[in-house]
Amino acid sequence: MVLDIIFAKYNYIIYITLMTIGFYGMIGKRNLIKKLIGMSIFQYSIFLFYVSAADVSGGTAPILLKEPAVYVNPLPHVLILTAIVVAVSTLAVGLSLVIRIYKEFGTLDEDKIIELSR
Amino acid sequence: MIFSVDLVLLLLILVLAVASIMVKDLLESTVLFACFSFLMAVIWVEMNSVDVAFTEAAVGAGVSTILLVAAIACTRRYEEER
Amino acid sequence: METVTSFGPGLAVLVSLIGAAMILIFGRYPNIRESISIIAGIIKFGIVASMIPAVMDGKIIELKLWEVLPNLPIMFRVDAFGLLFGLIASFLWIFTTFYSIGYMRTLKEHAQTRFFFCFAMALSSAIGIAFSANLFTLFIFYEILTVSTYPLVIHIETRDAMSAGRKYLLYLLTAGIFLLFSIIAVYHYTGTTDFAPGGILAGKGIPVNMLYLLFITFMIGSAKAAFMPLHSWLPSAMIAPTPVSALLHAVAVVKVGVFTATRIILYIFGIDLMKETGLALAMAYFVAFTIIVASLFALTHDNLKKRLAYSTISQLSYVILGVVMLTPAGITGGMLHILNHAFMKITLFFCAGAIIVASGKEKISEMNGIARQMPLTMIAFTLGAIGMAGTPPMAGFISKWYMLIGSVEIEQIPLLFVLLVSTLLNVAYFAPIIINAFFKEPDKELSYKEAPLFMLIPLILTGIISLVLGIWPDEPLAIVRIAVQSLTGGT
Amino acid sequence: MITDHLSVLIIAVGLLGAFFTPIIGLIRKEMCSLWASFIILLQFLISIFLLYQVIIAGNISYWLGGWEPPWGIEYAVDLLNAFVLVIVAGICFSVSIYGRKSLGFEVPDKELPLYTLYILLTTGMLGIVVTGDIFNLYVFLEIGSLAAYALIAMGGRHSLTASFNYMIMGTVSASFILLGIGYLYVMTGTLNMADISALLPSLYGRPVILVAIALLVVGLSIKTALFPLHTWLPDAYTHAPSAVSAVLSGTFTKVGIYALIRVMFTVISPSYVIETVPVMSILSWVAAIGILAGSLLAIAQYDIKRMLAYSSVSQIGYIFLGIGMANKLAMTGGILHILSHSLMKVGLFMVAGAIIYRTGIRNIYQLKGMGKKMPYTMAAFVIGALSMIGIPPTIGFASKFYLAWGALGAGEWVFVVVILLSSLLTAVYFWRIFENAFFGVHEDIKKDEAPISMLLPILAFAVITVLLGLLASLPIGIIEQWVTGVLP
Repeated sequence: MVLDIIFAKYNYIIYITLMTIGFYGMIGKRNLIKKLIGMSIFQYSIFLFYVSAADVSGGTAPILLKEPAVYVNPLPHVLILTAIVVAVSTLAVGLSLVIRIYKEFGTLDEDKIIELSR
Repeated sequence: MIFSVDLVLLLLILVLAVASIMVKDLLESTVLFACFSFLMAVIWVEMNSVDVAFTEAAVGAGVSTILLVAAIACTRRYEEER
Repeated sequence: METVTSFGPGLAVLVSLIGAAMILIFGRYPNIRESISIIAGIIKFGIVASMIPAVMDGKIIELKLWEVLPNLPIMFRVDAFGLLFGLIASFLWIFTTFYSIGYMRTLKEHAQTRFFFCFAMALSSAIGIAFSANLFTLFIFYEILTVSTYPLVIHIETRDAMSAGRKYLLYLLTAGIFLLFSIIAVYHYTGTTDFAPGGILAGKGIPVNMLYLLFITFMIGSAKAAFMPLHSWLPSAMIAPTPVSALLHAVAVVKVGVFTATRIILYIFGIDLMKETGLALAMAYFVAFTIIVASLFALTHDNLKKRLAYSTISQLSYVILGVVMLTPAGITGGMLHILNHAFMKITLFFCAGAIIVASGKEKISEMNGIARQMPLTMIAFTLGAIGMAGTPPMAGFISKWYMLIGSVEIEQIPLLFVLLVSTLLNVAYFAPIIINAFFKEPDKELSYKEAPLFMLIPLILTGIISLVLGIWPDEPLAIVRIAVQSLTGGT
Repeated sequence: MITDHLSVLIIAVGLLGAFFTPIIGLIRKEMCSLWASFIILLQFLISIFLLYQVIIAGNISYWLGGWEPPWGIEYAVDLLNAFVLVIVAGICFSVSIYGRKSLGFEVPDKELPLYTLYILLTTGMLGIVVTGDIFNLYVFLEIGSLAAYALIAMGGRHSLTASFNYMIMGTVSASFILLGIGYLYVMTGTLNMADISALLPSLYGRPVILVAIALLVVGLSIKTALFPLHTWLPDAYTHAPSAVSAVLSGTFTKVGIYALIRVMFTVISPSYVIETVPVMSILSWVAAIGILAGSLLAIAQYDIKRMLAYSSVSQIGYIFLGIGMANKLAMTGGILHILSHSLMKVGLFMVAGAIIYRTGIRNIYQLKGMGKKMPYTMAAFVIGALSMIGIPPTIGFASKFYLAWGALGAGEWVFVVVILLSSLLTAVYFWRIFENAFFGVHEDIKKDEAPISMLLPILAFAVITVLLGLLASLPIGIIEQWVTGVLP
């Protein structure tokens, strides 16, 4: 019974798990680059959710075919394209911050930075 | 009960995500993250969103990795021990 | 009653605001700055006085400005009661201006521009409060008054002054909050905040408990009147320069508190509601307590200004006591006491200031034989003091007389006793000062003379006026009668 | 007619302006700030015109590229949008004038990226407000946020970590919002706000809606720094360049609140979030705690900008409290407080910036004699602070009046007490500055006012604070009309 639910909705369970992993990376890790990787994983989990939601079982990719077919919903894909670009730009901004922090403090360890900025 | 391909892929993704966060070597972690992105792209192909998969492979796996590697090159490679 | 629209009340407020602005602009030139103060004061009094004939004819002057919040306009209405207070404040401003020029120049005080600026602002708001047609307008000026008097209180900027200032603010801002709450509640329940002679809360179906709560918050809100548990800001504020103590803490600010309380009791709650709920009697005994206890406190203080401050606390409660008797005689006595106390107390404070300026003495025990050097000052002081005690033919007698009648009318003999006992206490705390000054030998040769003329003349004048008000009380009494008539419908 | 395209023009102008900024900067560096001011002035004028149009002719709806919603993106402007647009554009414009000197001093030689980002920030915020498409809202939110991260990071050593933390928190919040939007989309199959709100009522029994609401509320609460989620704000505002703190405090959090109001009251229907699920009352209790906590934390600070930042946390609580009580009066008060807090806080941050520009002092106990040194600036500070405390006749009084009235009308006695009590706490932390700046210094100090381009916006804000305080019925009229249309 429980297994049935798990197997029917495994996409969703995995996206939640992925989210928690990302969240752990963001909050639990002291290294700033690790935090950013965690952040990206966190964002990917949401993209995964969107694409899973768009998927129709037995559907085909939203490319126009000669014969009628069940297409998956293309709109979330478009949204995710935008979101991926946003995610990458966030990552870029974050990394440039990280580089400047390193130049300023000489370390990427959060605790040490807090100590140094006292 | 049929184990579909994407379940396997998804589990693999979970493993990669955990690994890329846990590894001490940042470069290693970056590579694992690139794998993660790439597998994500594969999953999206499997889920019929080809366009997203393209973007993901290019931007996510490609550009992000380059950015990360560049950042690591500018800073330091290993996480500091306490 | 007939209402006429006129720019009078608006102008009266505006004059001192413009005056304040000009004081700031001409801050570098003391002579111009102080002439502006005097001219603004005279113009202001002229404008207020010009409204006397209309009000004496039984008219009400109104000026509705724009609506600040929907349905809550800034609106002025000059009725007899407001006019009485407006007259007192604006008339005494002229005297105080002269007096403070003398005081500030003699002591070479710093930041005189700030002083005169804040003074003008405070006066504007006092007049604004006097002429407010609704609680909302009153509240705006009430808060401006709090803020603008703060720099005056801490004028000397010592550590003590700063902490006194903090206390002052704490009390008055808290009071403002309570007042705001009450105003919002009144507005919420009745849809208006206009003052009306019969009160606006009656017959609106407000639960009785809510009425009690409202009354309490309103009275806390008028903490400027220094009721007993909320009084301690007033003695602390005596650290201010004497002109400030004189005008603001003997007349304008505390009178604003009393004025507000009276407005609330008579024009928001209304006589009938106050009677029905029994709030009037409770309040009467509450202030009776203040009268006695504050007098006792006054006895314990050796610092002259502190003693006068406690005397003020006690005397302010007289006003409220008169008003909550809710009989024509009581209300007449209360309202008249606003006027009488103002003149007598300002005389006393002027004298205290003159003594400080001339001799530097603040303690009563050090004032032995001071009358030999400063006879005029001490004569004025004596006039004020015996007036306070309610001795005929001084002004204080008349208001006390009405209150005594009132207490008999409502058949509350304990209140009668309170009034009599407090008279004795008044004598008890003023007599030593006068005895010290006139009859005791000074410890050593005294070298000082009377204070400068700028200070001496105002205090002599106010002393004489408080005598005159006692002998010919007809004019102010006529104004008060109009106010009382509109409230009770009879004489 | 070009006037038909105004609602999209306001965005297009900004995006084009941002694109051309580096080009202009390459020709002449000094032109950048003028260019930015010019672009934002255009946006300001458009927003005023939009407000005017909405008032006289009713709501405006613009279909991007002519695509009819729910397929295309719709830009929908009603009274609330237009009102917030004017606030945001107006503040960004005045701060851009102020920033010419202030930013030139605090962030030297970075005009190109600085003003590009500044225009992008403005445009992002205006986009959030003007759009009628919920995903578009997310995109603009991210544009604005990215610009904000970068701008904050320009404040020097400490601002880098502040910005990094903000970025982490901001990304979490944006992801939550994205996820919430995703759920709404999955349920209704559309992204157009009007469409979603038409389709949602049939789905109200489903738990998914609850998840969506929770995600959106948490996400937007982080963006707006509602009390327990405010942790990014103090550092960011303290270390960012003063002009940036001013603009962020005045507009960015407000835009987040706007988005929350929009989502909760027009996308999801008010009756659902008020009655069926007590989202709003939970928010209002959190806000009430936030008001007190923010004030108490502000009292504990001695850095002037940090104090103002914590004060923001408390004031944002007021806005949330008003919205959370969700009756007409409190809501009017809450939305009015968006305006009044923007005016006051931007003014105060600009004053703080001016003090830092002239003297470099940030510690409030070192401000001795500042009242003589910079009299006009400090006079503006007094007015702003009094408005914050809620002394009439300032705009801060008007909004507090409505908030307290709304609380009283709803019978929420605790909130009445909180609203009124916290103005006393506000008085405590501002009065320390008054005491230090104005009193206790007797010798003559040479007057050393802020430069005119900084002083003018500061004084303008002070004057507007009082003027609107006296004429508060104008904004209240607009807000009340909107609120009456939304709340049952």
